[in-house]
Amino acid sequence: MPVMTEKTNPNTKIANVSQKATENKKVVYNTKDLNLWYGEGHALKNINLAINENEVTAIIGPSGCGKSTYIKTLNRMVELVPSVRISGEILYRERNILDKSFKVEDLRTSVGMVFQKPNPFPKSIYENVAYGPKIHGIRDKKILDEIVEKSLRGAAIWDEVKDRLNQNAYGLSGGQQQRLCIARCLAIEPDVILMDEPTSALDPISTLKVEELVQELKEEFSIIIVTHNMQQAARISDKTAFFLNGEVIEFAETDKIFSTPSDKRTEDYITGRFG
Amino acid sequence: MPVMTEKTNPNTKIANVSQKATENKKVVYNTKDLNLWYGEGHALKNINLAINENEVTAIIGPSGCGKSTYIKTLNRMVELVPSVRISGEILYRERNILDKSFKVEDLRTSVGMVFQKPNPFPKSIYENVAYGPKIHGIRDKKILDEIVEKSLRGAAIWDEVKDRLNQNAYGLSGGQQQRLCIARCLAIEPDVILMDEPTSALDPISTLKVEELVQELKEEFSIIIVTHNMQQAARISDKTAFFLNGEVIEFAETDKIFSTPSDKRTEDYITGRFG
Amino acid sequence: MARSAVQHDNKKLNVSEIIQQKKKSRSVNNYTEKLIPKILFGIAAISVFTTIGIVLTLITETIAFFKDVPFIDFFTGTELKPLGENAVFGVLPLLTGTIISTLIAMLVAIPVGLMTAIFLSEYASEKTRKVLKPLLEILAGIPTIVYGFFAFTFVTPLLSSFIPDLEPTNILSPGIVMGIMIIPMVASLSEDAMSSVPNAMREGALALGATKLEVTWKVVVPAAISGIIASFVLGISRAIGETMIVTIASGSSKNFTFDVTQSMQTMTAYIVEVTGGEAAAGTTLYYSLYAVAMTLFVFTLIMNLLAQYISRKFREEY
Amino acid sequence: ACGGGDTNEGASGNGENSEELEGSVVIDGSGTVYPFMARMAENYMGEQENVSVEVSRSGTSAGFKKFLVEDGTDFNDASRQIKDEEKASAEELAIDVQEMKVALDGITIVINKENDWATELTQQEIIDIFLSSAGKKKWSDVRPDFPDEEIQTYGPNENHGTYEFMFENILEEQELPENINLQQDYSTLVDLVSKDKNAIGFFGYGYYDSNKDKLTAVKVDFGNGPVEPSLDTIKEDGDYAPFTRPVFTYLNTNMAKEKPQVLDYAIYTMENAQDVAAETGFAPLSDEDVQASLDALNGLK
Amino acid sequence: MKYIDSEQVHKKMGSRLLANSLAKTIFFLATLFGLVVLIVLIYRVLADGLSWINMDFLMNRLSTDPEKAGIWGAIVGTFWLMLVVAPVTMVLGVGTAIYLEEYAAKGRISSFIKTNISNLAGVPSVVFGILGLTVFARALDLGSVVLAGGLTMALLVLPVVVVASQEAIRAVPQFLREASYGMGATKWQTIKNVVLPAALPGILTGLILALSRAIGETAPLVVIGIPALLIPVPDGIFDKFTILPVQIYYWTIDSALVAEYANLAAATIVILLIVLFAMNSIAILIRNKFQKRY
Ligand SMILES: Nc1ncnc2c1ncn2[C@@H]1O[C@H](COP(=O)(O)OP(=O)(O)OP(=O)(O)O)[C@@H](O)[C@H]1O
Ligand SMILES: Nc1ncnc2c1ncn2[C@@H]1O[C@H](COP(=O)(O)OP(=O)(O)OP(=O)(O)O)[C@@H](O)[C@H]1O
Ligand SMILES: [Mg+2]
Ligand SMILES: [Mg+2]
Ligand SMILES: O=P([O-])([O-])[O-]
Repeated sequence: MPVMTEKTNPNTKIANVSQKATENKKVVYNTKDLNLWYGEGHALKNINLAINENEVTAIIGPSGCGKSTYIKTLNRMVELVPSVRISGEILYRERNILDKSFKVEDLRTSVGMVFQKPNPFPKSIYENVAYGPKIHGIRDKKILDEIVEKSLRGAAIWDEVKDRLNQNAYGLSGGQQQRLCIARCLAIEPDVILMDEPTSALDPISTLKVEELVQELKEEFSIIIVTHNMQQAARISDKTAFFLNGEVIEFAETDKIFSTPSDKRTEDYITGRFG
Repeated sequence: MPVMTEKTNPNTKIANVSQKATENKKVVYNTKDLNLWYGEGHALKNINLAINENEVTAIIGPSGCGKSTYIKTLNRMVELVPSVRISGEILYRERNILDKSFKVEDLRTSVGMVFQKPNPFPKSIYENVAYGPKIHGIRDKKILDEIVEKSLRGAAIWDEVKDRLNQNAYGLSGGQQQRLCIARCLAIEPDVILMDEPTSALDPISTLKVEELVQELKEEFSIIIVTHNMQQAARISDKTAFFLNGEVIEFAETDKIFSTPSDKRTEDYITGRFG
Repeated sequence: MARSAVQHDNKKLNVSEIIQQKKKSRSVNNYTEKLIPKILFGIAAISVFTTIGIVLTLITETIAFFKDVPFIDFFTGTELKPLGENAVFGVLPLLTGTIISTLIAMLVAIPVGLMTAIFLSEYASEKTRKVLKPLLEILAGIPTIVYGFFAFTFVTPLLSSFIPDLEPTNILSPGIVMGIMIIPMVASLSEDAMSSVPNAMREGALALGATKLEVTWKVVVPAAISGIIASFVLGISRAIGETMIVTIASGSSKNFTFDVTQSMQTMTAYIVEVTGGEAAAGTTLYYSLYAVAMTLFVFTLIMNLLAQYISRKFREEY
Repeated sequence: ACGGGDTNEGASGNGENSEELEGSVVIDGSGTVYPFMARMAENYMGEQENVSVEVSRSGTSAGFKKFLVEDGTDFNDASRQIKDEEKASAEELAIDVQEMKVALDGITIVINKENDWATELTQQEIIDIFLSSAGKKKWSDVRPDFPDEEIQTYGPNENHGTYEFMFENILEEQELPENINLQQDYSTLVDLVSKDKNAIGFFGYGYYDSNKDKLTAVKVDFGNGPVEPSLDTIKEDGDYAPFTRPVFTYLNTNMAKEKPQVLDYAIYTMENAQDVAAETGFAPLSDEDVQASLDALNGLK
Repeated sequence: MKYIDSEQVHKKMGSRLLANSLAKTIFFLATLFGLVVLIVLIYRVLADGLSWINMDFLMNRLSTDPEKAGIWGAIVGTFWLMLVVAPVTMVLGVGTAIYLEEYAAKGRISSFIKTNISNLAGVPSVVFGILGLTVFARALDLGSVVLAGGLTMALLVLPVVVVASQEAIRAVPQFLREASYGMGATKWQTIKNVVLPAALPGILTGLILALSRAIGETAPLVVIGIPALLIPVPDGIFDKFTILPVQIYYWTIDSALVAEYANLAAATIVILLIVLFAMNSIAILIRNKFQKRY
């Protein structure tokens, strides 16, 4: 059982420590009785989850269980699919984001997102990072310069790109592109960062870099990360939610999930019996 | 080992009986030192195989081992790929079909082929079956009617379609379409029938029907069948060739291949250790 | 819960706060967001208005025309003398001119276009196709006026050396040249239809011992027939609407005849002649322009709808 | 309908010949007069670089329809005199029209180069050929020794003054043959006649003059032996007189008052008419005729 | 009982194969036919026109004298025409495409607009000429000036730009839109800043093709009433004008009067074909350069 051996990973240790230090953190996202349908397909069933500030929350589960759907619901990106219907509540900082009066653009300004496949714009590196601030009305070149540098540093890619900020982002490697996307997301200083399998398209070394980055970022941001890689969840997350067929089977401290899961299905999954 | 339990299948028994009854049959196809390249890729390596008349010869092997390539070489269909190069000899009824002077159209009139995906023409059922005879010069409506009926009966589909011969073939189910394709092939009264995974696109019941049909057809025709389904090979074939990476690893009576294979790789494959 | 942002940097910079401020001062944004789709819808509607505009202008003036000239006389009249004191407006000379030129064009374009399509889709190697297709596209991109020049200064003299009775302006030469112009269109649409016939179908026929010709003629062409016919219909529509070639090379004789060596006028050429010569508003002559244009429009519209119908209705289900 | 274009506001006042003018002059009308007027315009634009003179040729009658509308053309070339109806509609629109005779033209009867039988015809034979009621369908109907082949008649269509001159003055308003081939463009006519052995057509002398290599002009016997049309014979009292006609351009004087360049061009035209006429296949006017027009024009200043 | 006599089949095979190779030859010749015509056409035009092309021919004004005549007016007219057609079709075409691809619900309205556009593409150009004559030249009283001609041409080539833009916009991967929405961008911001820049090469290609169609069309302008016989060089979009194809038209029909006009027409064709060829090459270059970027 590979998961057990991973438990000795130093990163995980750190995670555990910080976990304890912040036992009564504020709740940033509170999902209540969330149901979601794609047309007739019931993709999320009665989801109840309370996600804490300044933690890394991992979402795991077999393919098609609704992980991406859930995380996309948190910034209402899921609504780009025309057939979607949603019921229930998602409270973000106490306000129901599913409310009609809630502006998605405001929500998405506070909640950044990193996607499975790195998706930089076909523009220069600089323009990629400056995109968010610009659309939000920041035009001052000096401020933009500062933001770009700060964000790229924040995403631990500054040193690699500082000499070619004006080159096209598609010249970067996959791992660099993904960190650029993280920088792009940091540039508007979000409150929460959603990540949907951010490392699944990356090589092991790039993966490691991104994982380290996530660890750092959580000092400042709340992070919700979907992963199909259980070791990754174990390494970097504070809490883990296990999804199956659109339901949350178990949600608890990562430690607990991976050592003493309370549900038989969770155990089956993390020991590799299915999925 | 599922194969063992299959050995008690009654069909297989029959196969074995007929096998013994025809020990010194004529050779219909004799392949000698056949090599084939797709561009730079060496797809068939030194193939030597002698295939008997009025038997079912199965060709098995993992994906990409060259089964389809080999069977398509037997009616020179492989030449539709522009980059193909071939060396060696394939004697069909003593004549080398790879000889430039050998007309492929003649060859293909004597050697029918049934494909993996049913591929009826978008014409009526009747026209599908009558196509072959018509292009070969039979115009007489009465004779055509007879051929169509005989071929459809031969393909065990007559009763299902006799009342709608003028309907489009695409109204038939997948299994019926495949038997229609067999009927189409029977209509030109071939000597040999090549089948490339003829049941892989079909449901179990249709598969059973086609398998029974193959058993019947071998009374009259020589059949070479590619299958990735080892039980199928065991059930219906007299001889089996095992291909691996473009080479023939073993060729022997089906009984022997599945009970006491002489090559370690054959054993590994049929016991499901790879492929 | 404003978080102090600075971590790697000791400069004070709080982006999220700036953004919040900007947001408040930019209610305009919202407004644009609502306005844009409406503007775009308006723009998209212009294409519809264009159609409506065409139909309306044609209909109103056509109605005025039929007040002067009875409907029946127009469509059954074999005499067309639009000028002078006793003007007579029978559209049949123009209709025969149009139909005959279209027939000649399609007699060239259909066989040659179809054979070209068959060659490209069934016989040509990948390399040959890559060379030939762009060349055919060049043929398709040549302005019609150039074909008109070609018909008038080259094809007509060439033909009259075989056909001594050929008039200097005649319907045969522009008909042929129009056909040549339409070849690439028929060829490329038919080739698309044939290329979308799955290879499995071809293999099925080849495996029965069919020659390539038999595969093409008895399997591929029938399977792609709706796309092929749609390409013919579009070609016909194109030929009916073609103007400059016939204007230049077919002259303006308004005789009701079926003799292809003679000059004939098509509907399109009539429109050019009447607008080019004299187009003083309010006269019957002026209205006849619209009646003819309306007839032309209806013809091509029917052809276009027919082509759409054929390729939609009989879409091959393999 | 689209005359005026960009007129300069006429602020420059009365135009002296030497003065730098600008703006446009729009001319339409007779195809017969077109070569004359086009040459004139080119010459004029060589001197007055900022004036653009635009010359079209939709035919005398068609041209009048564009001339006699509000904001119509400045000049209308004509190969016949203005008709009473046209005068009436000018009055209705309060357009003052100034007639300017610019040259003399002879209606020329042309045949194919290969036609070696009809090179000389009497006036009456020509009239009969173009008269429906005379029923001359074959050449042999004209003279028995002519070939037994159908006559193909050609001419400009009803938009043209030449057609009307033929119809009204030569045929005395009797019907032309049923199957006569009437064309809008003189170029087409020249081409058709030059390629049809049995053709006979009519148009202004200028179009014959510039296509002598393709066409033969019929010598017409008006009673005193065959006369070949030429710049010498085409005169009001010349040998070709019965088929001779004056050609005009009509000036909208309202435009001339409004736009100095229009008046200036009118004067220029008259001053150079005799030279340009000779160059473009017209018989020149007498000096008196020129002076009469010039006087009228100078009166408009 | 055997129905298929393989001896018989074998015997007949020879003639069937002969038929096949014969057919192949015929099909090949048919394909060549179009190309041979192309070669003859280009050869003819070059033979008639090439020797007439020189600086004077390009820079001179129109004249009735073939020795003096030049196409400067037509070149400038073509330029002014493009200057009207390009922005108008660009705005209308791209706007329509954005509406159809990004905003319109996939329902009746959008499919109605789409059907309408494909029908519009099949309307004969001469009918557009009538529309232009009636609406722009007469009802709006513009006269036969560049603006009227340009607007007519813009409507005529609109379907080309709409279809090309639709394809270009559709080809912009969804993940780019998601990335932008994920930053809190609004729909229009996303379209303006992400979708359009990414679709621009495709849109430009369509625009160039549309323009080359517009400057090759003759009938609509003749119908609108370009006199083009002797016409000054236009100074702006409110001037009367002529363009290369119209000039070719008049010179061709007048070639019966003055034989050299046929050479002038041929020379003008050479220039027109060079312009079109250059434009199409640019379009292909753009397409190839930006083909695969993500
Ligand atoms: N756009 C869509 N339209 C319809 N059904 C969808 C759509 N997207 C996802 N689904 C369905 O919703 C369910 C959940 O999908 P989701 O993408 O959330 O799974 P996932 O857990 O992210 O899987 P994976 O690990 O493969 O990414 C699946 O059954 C899927 O088929
Ligand atoms: N058209 C082709 N061009 C190039 N290589 C080919 C082509 N078809 C097959 N190959 C290669 O030849 C080898 C044998 O392919 P083949 O299709 O004969 O395998 P197979 O045994 O039929 O496999 P499967 O069970 O998947 O059908 C493979 O490596 C394949 O990639
Ligand atoms: Mg997912
Ligand atoms: Mg295979
Ligand atoms: O063109 P016309 O001179 O005959 O009017």
